[in-house]
Amino acid sequence: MEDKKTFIDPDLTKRTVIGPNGEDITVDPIQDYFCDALPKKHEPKRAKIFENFFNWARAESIWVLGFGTGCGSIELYPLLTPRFDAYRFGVQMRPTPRQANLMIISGYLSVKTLKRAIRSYEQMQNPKFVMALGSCTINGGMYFDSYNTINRLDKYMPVDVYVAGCMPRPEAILAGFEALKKRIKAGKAEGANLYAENFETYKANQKKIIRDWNMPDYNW
Amino acid sequence: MVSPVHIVSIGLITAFLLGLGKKSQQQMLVFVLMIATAAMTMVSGSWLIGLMTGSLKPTDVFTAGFKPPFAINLRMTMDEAVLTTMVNVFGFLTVIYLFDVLKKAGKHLLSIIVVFLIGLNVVVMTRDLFNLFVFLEITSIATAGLVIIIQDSKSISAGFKFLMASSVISGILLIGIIFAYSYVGNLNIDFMTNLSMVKGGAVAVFLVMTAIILESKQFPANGWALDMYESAHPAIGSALSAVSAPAILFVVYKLMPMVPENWHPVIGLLGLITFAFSNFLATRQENIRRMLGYSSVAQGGLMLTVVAMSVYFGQSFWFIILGFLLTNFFAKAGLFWLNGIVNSDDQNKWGILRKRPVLFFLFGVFVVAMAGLPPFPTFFAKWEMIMQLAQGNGWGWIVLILLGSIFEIAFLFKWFGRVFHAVKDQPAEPVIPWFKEFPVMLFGAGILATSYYFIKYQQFDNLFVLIPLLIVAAFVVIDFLPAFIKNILLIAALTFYGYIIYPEIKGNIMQLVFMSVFLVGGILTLIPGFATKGTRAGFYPFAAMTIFGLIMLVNPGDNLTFFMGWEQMALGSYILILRGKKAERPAQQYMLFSAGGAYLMLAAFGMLPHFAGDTFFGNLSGLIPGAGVVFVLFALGFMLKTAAIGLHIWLPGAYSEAEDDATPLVSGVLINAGVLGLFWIVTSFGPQQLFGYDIFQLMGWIGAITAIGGNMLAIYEEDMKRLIAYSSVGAMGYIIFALSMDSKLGLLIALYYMVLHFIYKTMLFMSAAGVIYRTKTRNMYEMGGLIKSMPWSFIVVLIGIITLAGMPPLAGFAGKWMFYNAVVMKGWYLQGTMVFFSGIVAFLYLYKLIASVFLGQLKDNHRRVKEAPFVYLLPQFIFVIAIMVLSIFPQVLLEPLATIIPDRVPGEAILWDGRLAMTSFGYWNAFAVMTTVIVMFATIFLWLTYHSRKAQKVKQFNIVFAAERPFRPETTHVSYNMFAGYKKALGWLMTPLATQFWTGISDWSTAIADKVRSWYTGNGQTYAMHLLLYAFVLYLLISGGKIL
Amino acid sequence: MEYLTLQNIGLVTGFMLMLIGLYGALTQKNILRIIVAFTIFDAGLNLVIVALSYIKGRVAPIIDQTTGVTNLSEKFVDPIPQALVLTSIVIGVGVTGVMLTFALRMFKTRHSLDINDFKQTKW
Amino acid sequence: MSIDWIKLLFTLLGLFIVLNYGLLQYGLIRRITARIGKRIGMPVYQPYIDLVKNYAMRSQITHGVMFYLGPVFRLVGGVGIFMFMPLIYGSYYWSNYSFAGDVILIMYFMFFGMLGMALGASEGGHPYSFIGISRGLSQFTTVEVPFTLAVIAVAVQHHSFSLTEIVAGQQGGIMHWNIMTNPFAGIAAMLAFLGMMMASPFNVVQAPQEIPIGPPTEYHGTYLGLLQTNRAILYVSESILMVNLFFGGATNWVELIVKSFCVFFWPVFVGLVFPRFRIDQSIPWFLKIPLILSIIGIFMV
Repeated sequence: MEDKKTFIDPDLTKRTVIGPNGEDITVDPIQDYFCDALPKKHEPKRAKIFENFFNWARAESIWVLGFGTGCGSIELYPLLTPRFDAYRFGVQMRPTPRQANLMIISGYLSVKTLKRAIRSYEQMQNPKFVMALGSCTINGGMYFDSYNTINRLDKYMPVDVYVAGCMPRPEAILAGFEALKKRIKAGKAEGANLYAENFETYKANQKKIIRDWNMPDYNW
Repeated sequence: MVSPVHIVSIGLITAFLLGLGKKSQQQMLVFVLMIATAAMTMVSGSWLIGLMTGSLKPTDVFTAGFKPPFAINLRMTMDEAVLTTMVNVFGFLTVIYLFDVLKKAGKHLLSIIVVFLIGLNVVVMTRDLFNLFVFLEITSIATAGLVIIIQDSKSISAGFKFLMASSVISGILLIGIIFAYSYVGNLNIDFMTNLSMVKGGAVAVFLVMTAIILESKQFPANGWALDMYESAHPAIGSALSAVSAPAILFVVYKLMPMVPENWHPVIGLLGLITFAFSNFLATRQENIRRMLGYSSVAQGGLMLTVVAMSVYFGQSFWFIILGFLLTNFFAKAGLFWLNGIVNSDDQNKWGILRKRPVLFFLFGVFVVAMAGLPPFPTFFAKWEMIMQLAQGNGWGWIVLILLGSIFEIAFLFKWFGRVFHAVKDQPAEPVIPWFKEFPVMLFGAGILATSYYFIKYQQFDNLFVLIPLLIVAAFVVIDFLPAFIKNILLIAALTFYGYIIYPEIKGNIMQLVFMSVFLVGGILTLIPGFATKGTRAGFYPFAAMTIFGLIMLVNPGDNLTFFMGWEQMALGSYILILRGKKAERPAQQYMLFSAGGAYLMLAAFGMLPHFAGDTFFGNLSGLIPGAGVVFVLFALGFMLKTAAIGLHIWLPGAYSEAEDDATPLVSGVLINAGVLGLFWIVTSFGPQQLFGYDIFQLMGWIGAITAIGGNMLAIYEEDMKRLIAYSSVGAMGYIIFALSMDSKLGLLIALYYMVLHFIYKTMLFMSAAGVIYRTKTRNMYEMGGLIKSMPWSFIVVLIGIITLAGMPPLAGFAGKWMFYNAVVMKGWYLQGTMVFFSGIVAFLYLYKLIASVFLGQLKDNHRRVKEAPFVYLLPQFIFVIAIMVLSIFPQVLLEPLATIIPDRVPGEAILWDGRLAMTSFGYWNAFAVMTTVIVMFATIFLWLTYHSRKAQKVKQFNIVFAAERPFRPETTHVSYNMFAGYKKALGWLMTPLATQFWTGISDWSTAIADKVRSWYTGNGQTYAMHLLLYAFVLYLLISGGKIL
Repeated sequence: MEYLTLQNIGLVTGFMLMLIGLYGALTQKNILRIIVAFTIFDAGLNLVIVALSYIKGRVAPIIDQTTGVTNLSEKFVDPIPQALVLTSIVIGVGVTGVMLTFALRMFKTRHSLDINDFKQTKW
Repeated sequence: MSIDWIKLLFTLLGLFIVLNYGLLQYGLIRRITARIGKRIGMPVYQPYIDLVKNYAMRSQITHGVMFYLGPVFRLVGGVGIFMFMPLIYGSYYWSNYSFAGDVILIMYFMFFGMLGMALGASEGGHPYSFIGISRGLSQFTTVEVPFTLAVIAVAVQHHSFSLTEIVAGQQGGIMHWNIMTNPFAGIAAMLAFLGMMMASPFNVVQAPQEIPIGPPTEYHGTYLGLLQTNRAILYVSESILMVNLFFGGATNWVELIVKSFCVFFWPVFVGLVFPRFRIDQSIPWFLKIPLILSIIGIFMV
């Protein structure tokens, strides 16, 4: 039987270009284009009072990465409307992962989307939080036996808050924010550090499901 | 002493001897001929030397023992001695040059050559009209014989056309002679001076004169001559051009005394028309020999003018005619001979000359000499001629001369540029026998020696003119040395020159400032040359020529020195630009525009004495009423160099295509020559009116539009050097604007900005050169992310653009601050805002420059690029230090600059109180601003550094992305067409009107030339008809329709 | 009738011949005819020269029995133009000869004697 | 050169006040915006929390030295504008380090921050940064033209480039304000001010939906904190500049805050009402009505 060959991305294989003086330059895309450092654990501040203050600030200023996954993303937009108005709680949408603290996985993740989600997650800076919506992220929900959908998000990235429902209504999400805030204020939302500590496990899980792993191990 | 008649007798005897020779003795016969021509040369040469030293007196030789008018007499004075020597030397060299041809040809050809030479000698020497006719006919027949050395259909038919033409001409001449005889009763020229007074005698004079003028191949009745030039062997072409034409013109000179005074200008104008039109038609020529033919005809026309106006020119006549005559003699002959060596009329085939440096050098010398650039005699002759014509208000004449000259430059330098860039790998190394090379070299030496005497005759200032020229000459000689040594030597020479010149000029701050810009700029821009390997042949002489040409501009001397420096600088920089790989067309454009500007200035120099006595234009003082036209001409000339909008189209090409490390010299340093000139005229002329308009007002608008135009064009450039070049246009607009404000502050801005622009532009160009040196590309979109590998270059560019943009706290802001004050004081708000707008527009391209090259994504093929060589960085950092000093202490520069501005200039000056600059609008303290900014910067920087001390360094693709992954740097780098939105909004401003205009002019002139030259149908009968028509029109011109 | 002197007849004929010659040289297409036209032109020219120097009642400057040896300058016409004509004729013959040579060569290269066939060099 | 330490202290105090004012103002404006949209909106103090949070980020990345320096340049530009501008008319200590040529200096100091930021963002290497910057610079060139003309008009009117003297010339009641004495220049400057504030309709530079917030795409943590600090200071400083130029300056802090708030509200109001211009629409727009108004303004002097 034919082996299941891993997909080789031509853009990420080594290639040779000719330099200005005619010399050959070999480019190894993964090595040369991407930082290969692994994530580090960042200890909280020694002084408890500072850490508490910062955690309060983090909790009250949650910047959400506007990355809609699955069908739940449709539930996010009402959050910004006058009826629900998530701004009241210090929740704002940010268009870029660099500036965001919270990633909302708003539903099922196909394998393809998972890859993107992981990238975006890794591009966020410590401290960062993940909120998962709907049953799909908990156990696969209606896609529990799909060939192409993950069942349990927790295996691939540390989740701080699950909001159950199919789909959870905006009120539920608001409640999720409150729960997250509590977690953060209590200093329990150390997802980023968790990810760094158990990096190998997470990576192994991710790689198991993502066959065409054409990206560096950690997306800085 | 040997009688001059022996020139003829030697010739005759030789002709008989040759007739006796046998076919088998051909080689010996050639040697006999050689000896005979040498003997003829010696006779005439001995007369020349004798007359020069004074050991011999001018003599008449009376044949048949009678005194004239009863017998033919030959005269030998200085004039004849010079001409016969020229003829005979030329004959001797022709025999050598044609050695291989003559060996194979029959003995008759040898006789024909002798007869040709005899004919010319007698034509020169004889004083008898009929004798003249006879020998003209003999020469004609001999010429016809010579033309068909190459026995192809072309040359034979050309010879036949020539015979037809000469039959017609000789008919006219003969009737004229016989009329003359029937009126005065003798045939001696010396006894005919009153011929035109006799009733009906004028007709005789007219006929004789017309015949000779026709014989001297004036436009447009000269198709037969052109066909002959085109088809004859190059050696024969050279004979026609170098000796035949001068001999005929000498006949004109001999006949001039009997021509009525009021005919002189008519004949003179005919010559000038020939000069202008033949050069014009030559621009359309691809065939080298025909082009040289046109050029010869044109030179003949110019000389005819000089000869016809010999009475008018008086004292200067000899200087002028010798300048033209000798240059034409040496250079034209040399070029024809080179044509014979290359053996092709295709410009591209001339590339083989590149393999022979000496020949190629001589080729360049001949071309430059023909074009009338310094230090060659034509230059001085043309200058003198125009000055003389201007004294008599001959503006139309001057226009014709200048037009002709610009066309001449157009085709000569198109040719030169083509040869310079012709494919070098010609099939095989050319085998050039010594006897072909020798005459060329001898004539090359001849023209150099002539130039030497012409320069010596001018009695130039030693320090400012002669020493520089000697240094340039020395670098020509040592051109074989390695580049490294020459670089050291040139830098040393410049330094030493600065050392000896300093005491001379230290009293004059203006000279000091410009001299230091030129000298320091020259030295610093040479330093990167150390990175070049090999000999870099041909670079250093012209770099030296450029720099010293600039230095001559600073000289407080006379107009001629200034103009000579200007032309020399143009020539030197032309070669420097031409050396670039794809520089053929840009260099040609540069040369044309430079020459155009120079000729406008030349006209202005001619007019100057009318308004201001004979002073140097920098020494004028106070208002000169009615000098508006002079001012405009000067201003246009200088603004061509500073590339004001509309006149700028040469600049981007020239600057970007020049060799990368030569660009700082030809741009950053050289452009200041224009500023110098503008500053000089603005301060010395003062406000001027043209048709009631204030010229400064106009200049202000030009400056403002230039500033916007230059900067706008820079935005859309993808080529690094073109971008910086357009930025220069913008900066020059700024300076023109500042100058035109004609206030103390305005002039100060202009000077300050001139220095500053010199510093940052040189710096930027050098930095660009360093980048290009490493990356081997000029397209900015092919670069990116170089900050990692070239951090020092990045710093330089950063400092450069902050200065350019005029952002505080760096030195550029001083200019902006003064600018606002000046604009508000002057009340030129709209123009001021336009300039201001251009300043902001500059941001766009500055950002593009630094971001596309140094920031963003590093390209794969530049991964191993290293920092620019140290020798590139060293001068850049010297400039950076200068900028830093100026930023903190602007008064170091501003205070001395303010003293340059004459008191005449109205307006407020800056007052200095320690570090405080004050005007009535406000004050400003550069030091304080700098300190504040540094403190703020340091504080915030430390704060950030503390906070981000643990930041993870990432690589180029660690940017935000999710679904769309960056594939390659190219797909992730926004650089090409960066300001697309801007283009969409304001791109209509960039309609290339100027380019269209100049292209249109070029196309039109080509088309017109093409139409006009179809006059030369190639049909011998038509040519004969032209001759008759010409005579008829000439008759109408001279007589005004009445019977003479 | 006083204009109808020998001199004037000679002059008019000479000029007529010259014009005919010129006309022929400028309009004929055959090279040989052109050459012939030029010889006519030359003949006319020479006639003009002779006619110009002719003085009524005088004879050619040849000393023989009829003229004697005294007062020659009053009996002879001016001898110089006569000499000139001789030279001129010689030169004319020379030029004609050269032209014929050229015509021969031209015929050999192109096998044509039409002047319009020899316009290789132009513009 | 002796340093007036007390004045330095006052300047720093002023900076502190302005920073707080700027943050509160931003919060307030967000709140008002929310109310217009029938929302309740974020707390007024939300900008403080955001700032603290950003400074408290644990990990950061850097793309290189210039990436580092970008926010520094930007903040220096903002603080510099503040430093070189007199705050309260008639007060020695609140006149900061202003001097008699300060309008020109301020105008050019704006470029300082902009260019630094542009360079820093470019080193991040994100294409959106490039696009945002090219848009920003393009728009900026035309915004500045009417503004500069208006400033020149004012300077000519008062025969000085000194803000202090310009303010001095406007004392004595509302009819002496430049907006009244030279309404054309004033209106032109106010229209240009819309562009300077980069609020809608001129916010295509940061267009979050199209090029995720443009230049600062890669900035986060402390860098973003610096940028936010700068925004607070810069926007207030620019409003104060407008107040000084056209609205008679201020003789005390209350007047200053009231006036600058009103001025600041102008772009907010416009931004709420009008949709966004494309870059090739905004450039001609600035070169039409505002430019013509400012030219009229300058010839009215």
